Amino acid sequence: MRSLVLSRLAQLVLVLLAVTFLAFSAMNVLGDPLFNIVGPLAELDCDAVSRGEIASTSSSLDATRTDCEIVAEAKAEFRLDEPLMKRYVLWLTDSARGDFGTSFASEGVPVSDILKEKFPASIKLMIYAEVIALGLAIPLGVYGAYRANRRPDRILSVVSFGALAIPNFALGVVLLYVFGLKAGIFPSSYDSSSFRTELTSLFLPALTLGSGLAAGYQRLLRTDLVTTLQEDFVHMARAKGMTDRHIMFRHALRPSLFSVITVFGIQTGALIGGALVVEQIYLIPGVGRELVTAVVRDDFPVVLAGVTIIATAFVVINFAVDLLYGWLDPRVRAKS
Amino acid sequence: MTFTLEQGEMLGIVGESGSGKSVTAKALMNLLPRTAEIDGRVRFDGEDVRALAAAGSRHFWGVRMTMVFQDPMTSLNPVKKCGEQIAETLRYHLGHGRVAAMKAATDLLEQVGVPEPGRRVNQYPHQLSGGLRQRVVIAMALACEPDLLIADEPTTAVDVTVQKRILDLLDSLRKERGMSMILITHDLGVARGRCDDVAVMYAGRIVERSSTETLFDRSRHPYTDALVRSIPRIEQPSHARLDPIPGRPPELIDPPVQCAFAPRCRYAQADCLESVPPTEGVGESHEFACHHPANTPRGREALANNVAAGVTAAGLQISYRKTR
Amino acid sequence: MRMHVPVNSRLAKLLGALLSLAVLAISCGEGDAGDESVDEIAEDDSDGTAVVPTVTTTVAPTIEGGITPGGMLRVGLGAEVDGLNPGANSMATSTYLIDFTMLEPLAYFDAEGNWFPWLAESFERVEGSNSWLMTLRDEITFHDGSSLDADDVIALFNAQLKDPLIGLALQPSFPLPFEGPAVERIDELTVQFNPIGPTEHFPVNLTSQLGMIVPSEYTEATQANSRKNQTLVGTGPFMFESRVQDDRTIVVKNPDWWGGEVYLDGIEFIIQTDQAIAADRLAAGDLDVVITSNPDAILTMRESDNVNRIENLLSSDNDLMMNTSRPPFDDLRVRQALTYATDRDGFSALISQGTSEPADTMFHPDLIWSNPDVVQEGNAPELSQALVDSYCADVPDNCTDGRIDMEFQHSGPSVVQTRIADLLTAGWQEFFNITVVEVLQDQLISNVAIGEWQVVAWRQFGSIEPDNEVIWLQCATADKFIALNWVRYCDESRDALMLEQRQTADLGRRVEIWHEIQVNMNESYAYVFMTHANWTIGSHERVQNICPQFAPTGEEIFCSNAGVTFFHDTWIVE
Amino acid sequence: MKTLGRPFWIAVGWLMLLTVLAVFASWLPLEDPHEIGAAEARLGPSSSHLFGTDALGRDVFARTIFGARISLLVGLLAIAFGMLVGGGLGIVAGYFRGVTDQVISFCFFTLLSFPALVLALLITATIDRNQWTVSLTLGILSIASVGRLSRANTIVFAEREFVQAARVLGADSTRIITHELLPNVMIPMGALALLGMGIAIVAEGSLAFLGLSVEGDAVSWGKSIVDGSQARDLENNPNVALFPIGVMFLTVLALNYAGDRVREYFDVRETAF
Repeated sequence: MRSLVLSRLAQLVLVLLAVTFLAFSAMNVLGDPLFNIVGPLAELDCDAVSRGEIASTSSSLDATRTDCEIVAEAKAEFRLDEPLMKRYVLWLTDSARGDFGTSFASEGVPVSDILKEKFPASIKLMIYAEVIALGLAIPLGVYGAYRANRRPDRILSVVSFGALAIPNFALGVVLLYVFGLKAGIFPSSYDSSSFRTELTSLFLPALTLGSGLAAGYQRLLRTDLVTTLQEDFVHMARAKGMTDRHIMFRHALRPSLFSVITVFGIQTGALIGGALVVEQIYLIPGVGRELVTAVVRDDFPVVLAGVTIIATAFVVINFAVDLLYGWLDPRVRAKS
Repeated sequence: MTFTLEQGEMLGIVGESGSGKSVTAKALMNLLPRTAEIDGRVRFDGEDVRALAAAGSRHFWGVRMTMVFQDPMTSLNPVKKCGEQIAETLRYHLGHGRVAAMKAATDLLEQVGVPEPGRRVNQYPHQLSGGLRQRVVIAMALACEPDLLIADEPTTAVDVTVQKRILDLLDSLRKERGMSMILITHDLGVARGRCDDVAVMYAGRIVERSSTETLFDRSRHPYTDALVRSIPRIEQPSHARLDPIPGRPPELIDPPVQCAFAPRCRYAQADCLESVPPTEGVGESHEFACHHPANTPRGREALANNVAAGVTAAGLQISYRKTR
Repeated sequence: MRMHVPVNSRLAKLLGALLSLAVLAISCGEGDAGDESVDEIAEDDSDGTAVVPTVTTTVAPTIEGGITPGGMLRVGLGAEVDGLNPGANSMATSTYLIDFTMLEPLAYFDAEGNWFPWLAESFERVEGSNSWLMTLRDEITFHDGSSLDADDVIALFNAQLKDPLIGLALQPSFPLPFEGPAVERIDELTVQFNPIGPTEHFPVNLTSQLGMIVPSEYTEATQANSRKNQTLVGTGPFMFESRVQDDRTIVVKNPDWWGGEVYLDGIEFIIQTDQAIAADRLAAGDLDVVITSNPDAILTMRESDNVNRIENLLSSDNDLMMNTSRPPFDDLRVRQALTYATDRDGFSALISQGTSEPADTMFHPDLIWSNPDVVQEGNAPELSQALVDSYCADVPDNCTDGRIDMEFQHSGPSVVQTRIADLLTAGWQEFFNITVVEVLQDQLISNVAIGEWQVVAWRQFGSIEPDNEVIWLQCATADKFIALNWVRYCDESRDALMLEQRQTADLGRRVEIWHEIQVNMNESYAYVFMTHANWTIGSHERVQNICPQFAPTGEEIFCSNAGVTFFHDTWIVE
Repeated sequence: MKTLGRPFWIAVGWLMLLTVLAVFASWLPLEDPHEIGAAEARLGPSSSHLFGTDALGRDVFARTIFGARISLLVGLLAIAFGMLVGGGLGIVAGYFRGVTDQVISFCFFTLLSFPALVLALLITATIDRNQWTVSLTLGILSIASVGRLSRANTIVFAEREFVQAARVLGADSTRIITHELLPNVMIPMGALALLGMGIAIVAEGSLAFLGLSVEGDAVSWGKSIVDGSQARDLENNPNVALFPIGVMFLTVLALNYAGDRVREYFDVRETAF
């Protein structure tokens, strides 16, 4: 157990290093950080100015400095002239201390403040979606397996197949329109003023995300349960006179949860910051939307911090899933 | 084919794998899939078992009638502690509280000869040896003191050295509690000496049923006969060849209208291929289904004819064997 | 990792935020890109003549009965704002709407379009100079308890002057480096402004961002910590309560407002970038007020029985701009060819969907400034071919397969902008090889400001006072690295005309001059005027009295100035 | 005897039909998908405009068929790329094990940990977005999951007798991989490819919702759906959004179903990852 934890921790650190380096270099290669700092001045050919080929300009109203001086200062301040690797290491040491720097786009605002503001909504949405997904998938998966290959199971199978094929954005748009705007049953935008309003206003987005997940979980659970139900210990439980409900939920369910849990881990990790389309449709001030904006604006510090935190969450959740295996099946515990 | 079992008696059901022993047991336990078609009736203490099932009788299986499966590893839920698995039966059927049920589970483990029962209740099945696991299964089955215990090949999956001890345990518990028991086995030798009655199954039918003594001394059905001959004997020289039954059991799907054993039977005559032999009785206690029963004049004649021809009516090549 | 030098960080956004200089929501795109119209802060020499653009209002009869105080008003805004600080942030329609609930201007326009002093008690020309003396009202207190005095005005004005962005718009009157103080304290309640050059009607400047007064403590605090830009302290009818960026801003009633009783308990500004959805929410009663120029939203509101509207068709206009400083649009023939090939009718029918009127010039035909003889050309592709052939014969490098190579930039992602691009390019592609480039809105503004563009769809002009438009048309700003004259078209004679109208008080002469300027603009083919924007304030029927609103001193406030309005005289009936 | 069953062939038929329509769209008697004002804007479905017209008066049916070109192509190319790179790496990792496996598996996990849409955004926001680059982007996203599955399957098959036998007989690694492993790993991979294509088609739609699908006047399902999803269009002309949504739904359904059947047919056990 302890070695598992240690090796997973080592993996976590390595993955984070890789992910952040990937993001860091991608943003530097694909984007233009200088433009974010000095705007169009980045386009100035300051080498030509220094050679005297182009006249020096001063458009900043700050008479003490020429445009090229401003560019040079910015480069120095943000270490843009340093090699990529060095900048990465510097960034890494800063962020390891929890200092993600300040945003390019919202001047002077610490990135950690921005993310602190945006993460809660995303995490609430993720939890809500998973609660809906599991809340639907577990009973329906159990029911499907209980009635395997009979009419209710077939109907469920068709429904879950259909639910899997509906794109999130289509469902989101339609649910918003029908239940949010026309029927007015649910609020059409996020309202965090109280727990109740949050519960109602996040319902449609959570359902949008949750229905597809539920369908996936239901299918996995049903398949695994059908296999489990052929096991002797299930017969044994029936021979002991246990009720069907008891057998399904107390005996068969737990050993059938492996696939669901695995996918659950991956999906949950992906949902943090991955719900950006739904956040966009329902105007939820979450980290997904923040990241979209940050990426298109080349707001490096925000993107990097977001990616780091999301990747951390992903790795940690999957680590937790590995631990869950142990809870699900004591044999796994014994092995590790 | 019907059979009855009196209180405190032990019935052996013997047959090769695929002969329908386990299906019979599952039918008795109402464990067959819902899609299975079941003809016939099972009466327990005068009550129709399937009617009980349909009525959703809550405390019948597990309380009055229960079963032990062959593989203790798979018949124990790997993710629940042994004690819990025993206790849940007590809690459900007898309404024990959590603590009382655990106490009772520990006692049960002790009764079935599990050492250190207090520690074992908190262990998972994979932490126990095969023999111990089967004892746990037995304890689980006996928890509510059933009237009838069906043991489906309870020893096949455990170590040879443990087999006898498990069987002895079951036997002694049965006697102690005055419980009826059905022992399902492919090994006629296991049934001998323990069962009061034995039923031999072939291709889903009981082909012969009688008291154990009668069966061993005067087996009528050629299959039973062959089985009896195939039991190794202590007095036999160890190098002696066992008497195998040629061929394989038939497919049970869409069988032809004939004696199912005919293709493998050294006694097979033309009539065996034309009709399914009816059940005949030598008195109440001995029944069999064969046109040319072994150890009877009819049978001897048939065998002689076949030996002479070198081939049975079903096309089985035979020769007279010197062994025995 | 990020900057600590304030000037540097301002510069970072300088051009991106140039949007605050123009009424340029870049065409009716506020649908989903968060485009946003912005009110002008440009310097202004209006003569006080009443040249009132009539606001077309369509108001359902209000329910008779007494005023019922209480309730929160939920206002849907099409775009979020960077911050609330008039000394540092770009002021868009959303910002004005939010800020005017909490703070008050030194002066504002009355219902006739004339300025009147609001927080100021009086304005007075200083004889023999260009300076103006302003006396503040006594005993006005801010929400933080401090009293309004000259220092507050000076702190803010200096902050604005130093701001590279706001200062840029002030350059014509207050160029840097400034000799002597731009603004001086005379006594506790008196301030002297010292603009360069004659400014007949300086107070008009103070009707906008420049005159939105905050306490000097606030100005200092925001300079020390830009996070504070997300809060606001003023003297107004409502007080800052809370704000979550991209979500909502809440203000609550100021019980001690010097202007008397405020009916609402508070106002909740909610961001709803899709304005059509905002209109649906308004009809569903989920919002109380929606302010928009989005055609879909306006149509939805028109169809809703329970929504009252104030539609103002006179404000800004949607147009195309061509960059006359770069090939190929430095050539008149190319500009003409594009103009002829432009599907103005299609734009009007399919994009505006009849919510706004076709535009021939920068002025709505109902305004006296408008020259009825000027006609905007378009929908005549048959005229384009000869021009294209002629150009391509002269400059074959800029042509491929007999068509002129060009680039069209639009902001996005935005469904409406994409539609506009599809519509326009469909008309042009017979004569032009078009590369369509979609960029973020601030990127687009920045590109336009530094001349890195060829053709864009834009929103421009439409001020209450035409003198405000001079800054966008002058040669003086045409050839700079950053040009406020976006199209970079320079005509000395036009400059002379604009200077002349600035110096005369004769309304008739001014109208004549503006008529001439419109002819000049029409012949320059740098703009293709498409439609006049329709700014609509929609309100749920339970909302009473969006207009008229009255200033504390009794003047009726100009209603719906390009969507900007006040709420202190508004109430809700249940 | 297992059969693929009639619904499977219906699904395949639908996919074939769409493919044929998309490939031959230019030669079919369709309206010009770009022509503005050819008909009145925002018409409902009728015999002359099967799916009605959109806000600019363009024929929605023609746009859906032409949109299939980009959407199907993007789906196909994306998963093909994922298969080529991810599948290849997975087989190499599963066959050689050891350090190679550790390095490749680590890369997969890293890719998987990287927020997918952010990665897509990073790429699409900075490059010219045409069908090739969008496909490439989505292909990169699929590498990790495809690779992990191919690795897992390779490991299973590498233990089998026929591979062991080939090894004993002295076949070199390249031969074993291409002749023994590839054909066997192809089957579960083929099933996954069908599912993956559906995911890629939906992902194109998601990118369109963020304004990051193919640029310019190229038509895709995602772009059509976004265009029709404005609140007012949903109310008055739901056909503009719902028809492309329906076609996309049926296509993804067909792909999912076909993939599922193929997997069941070849008795590939459902693996989580």
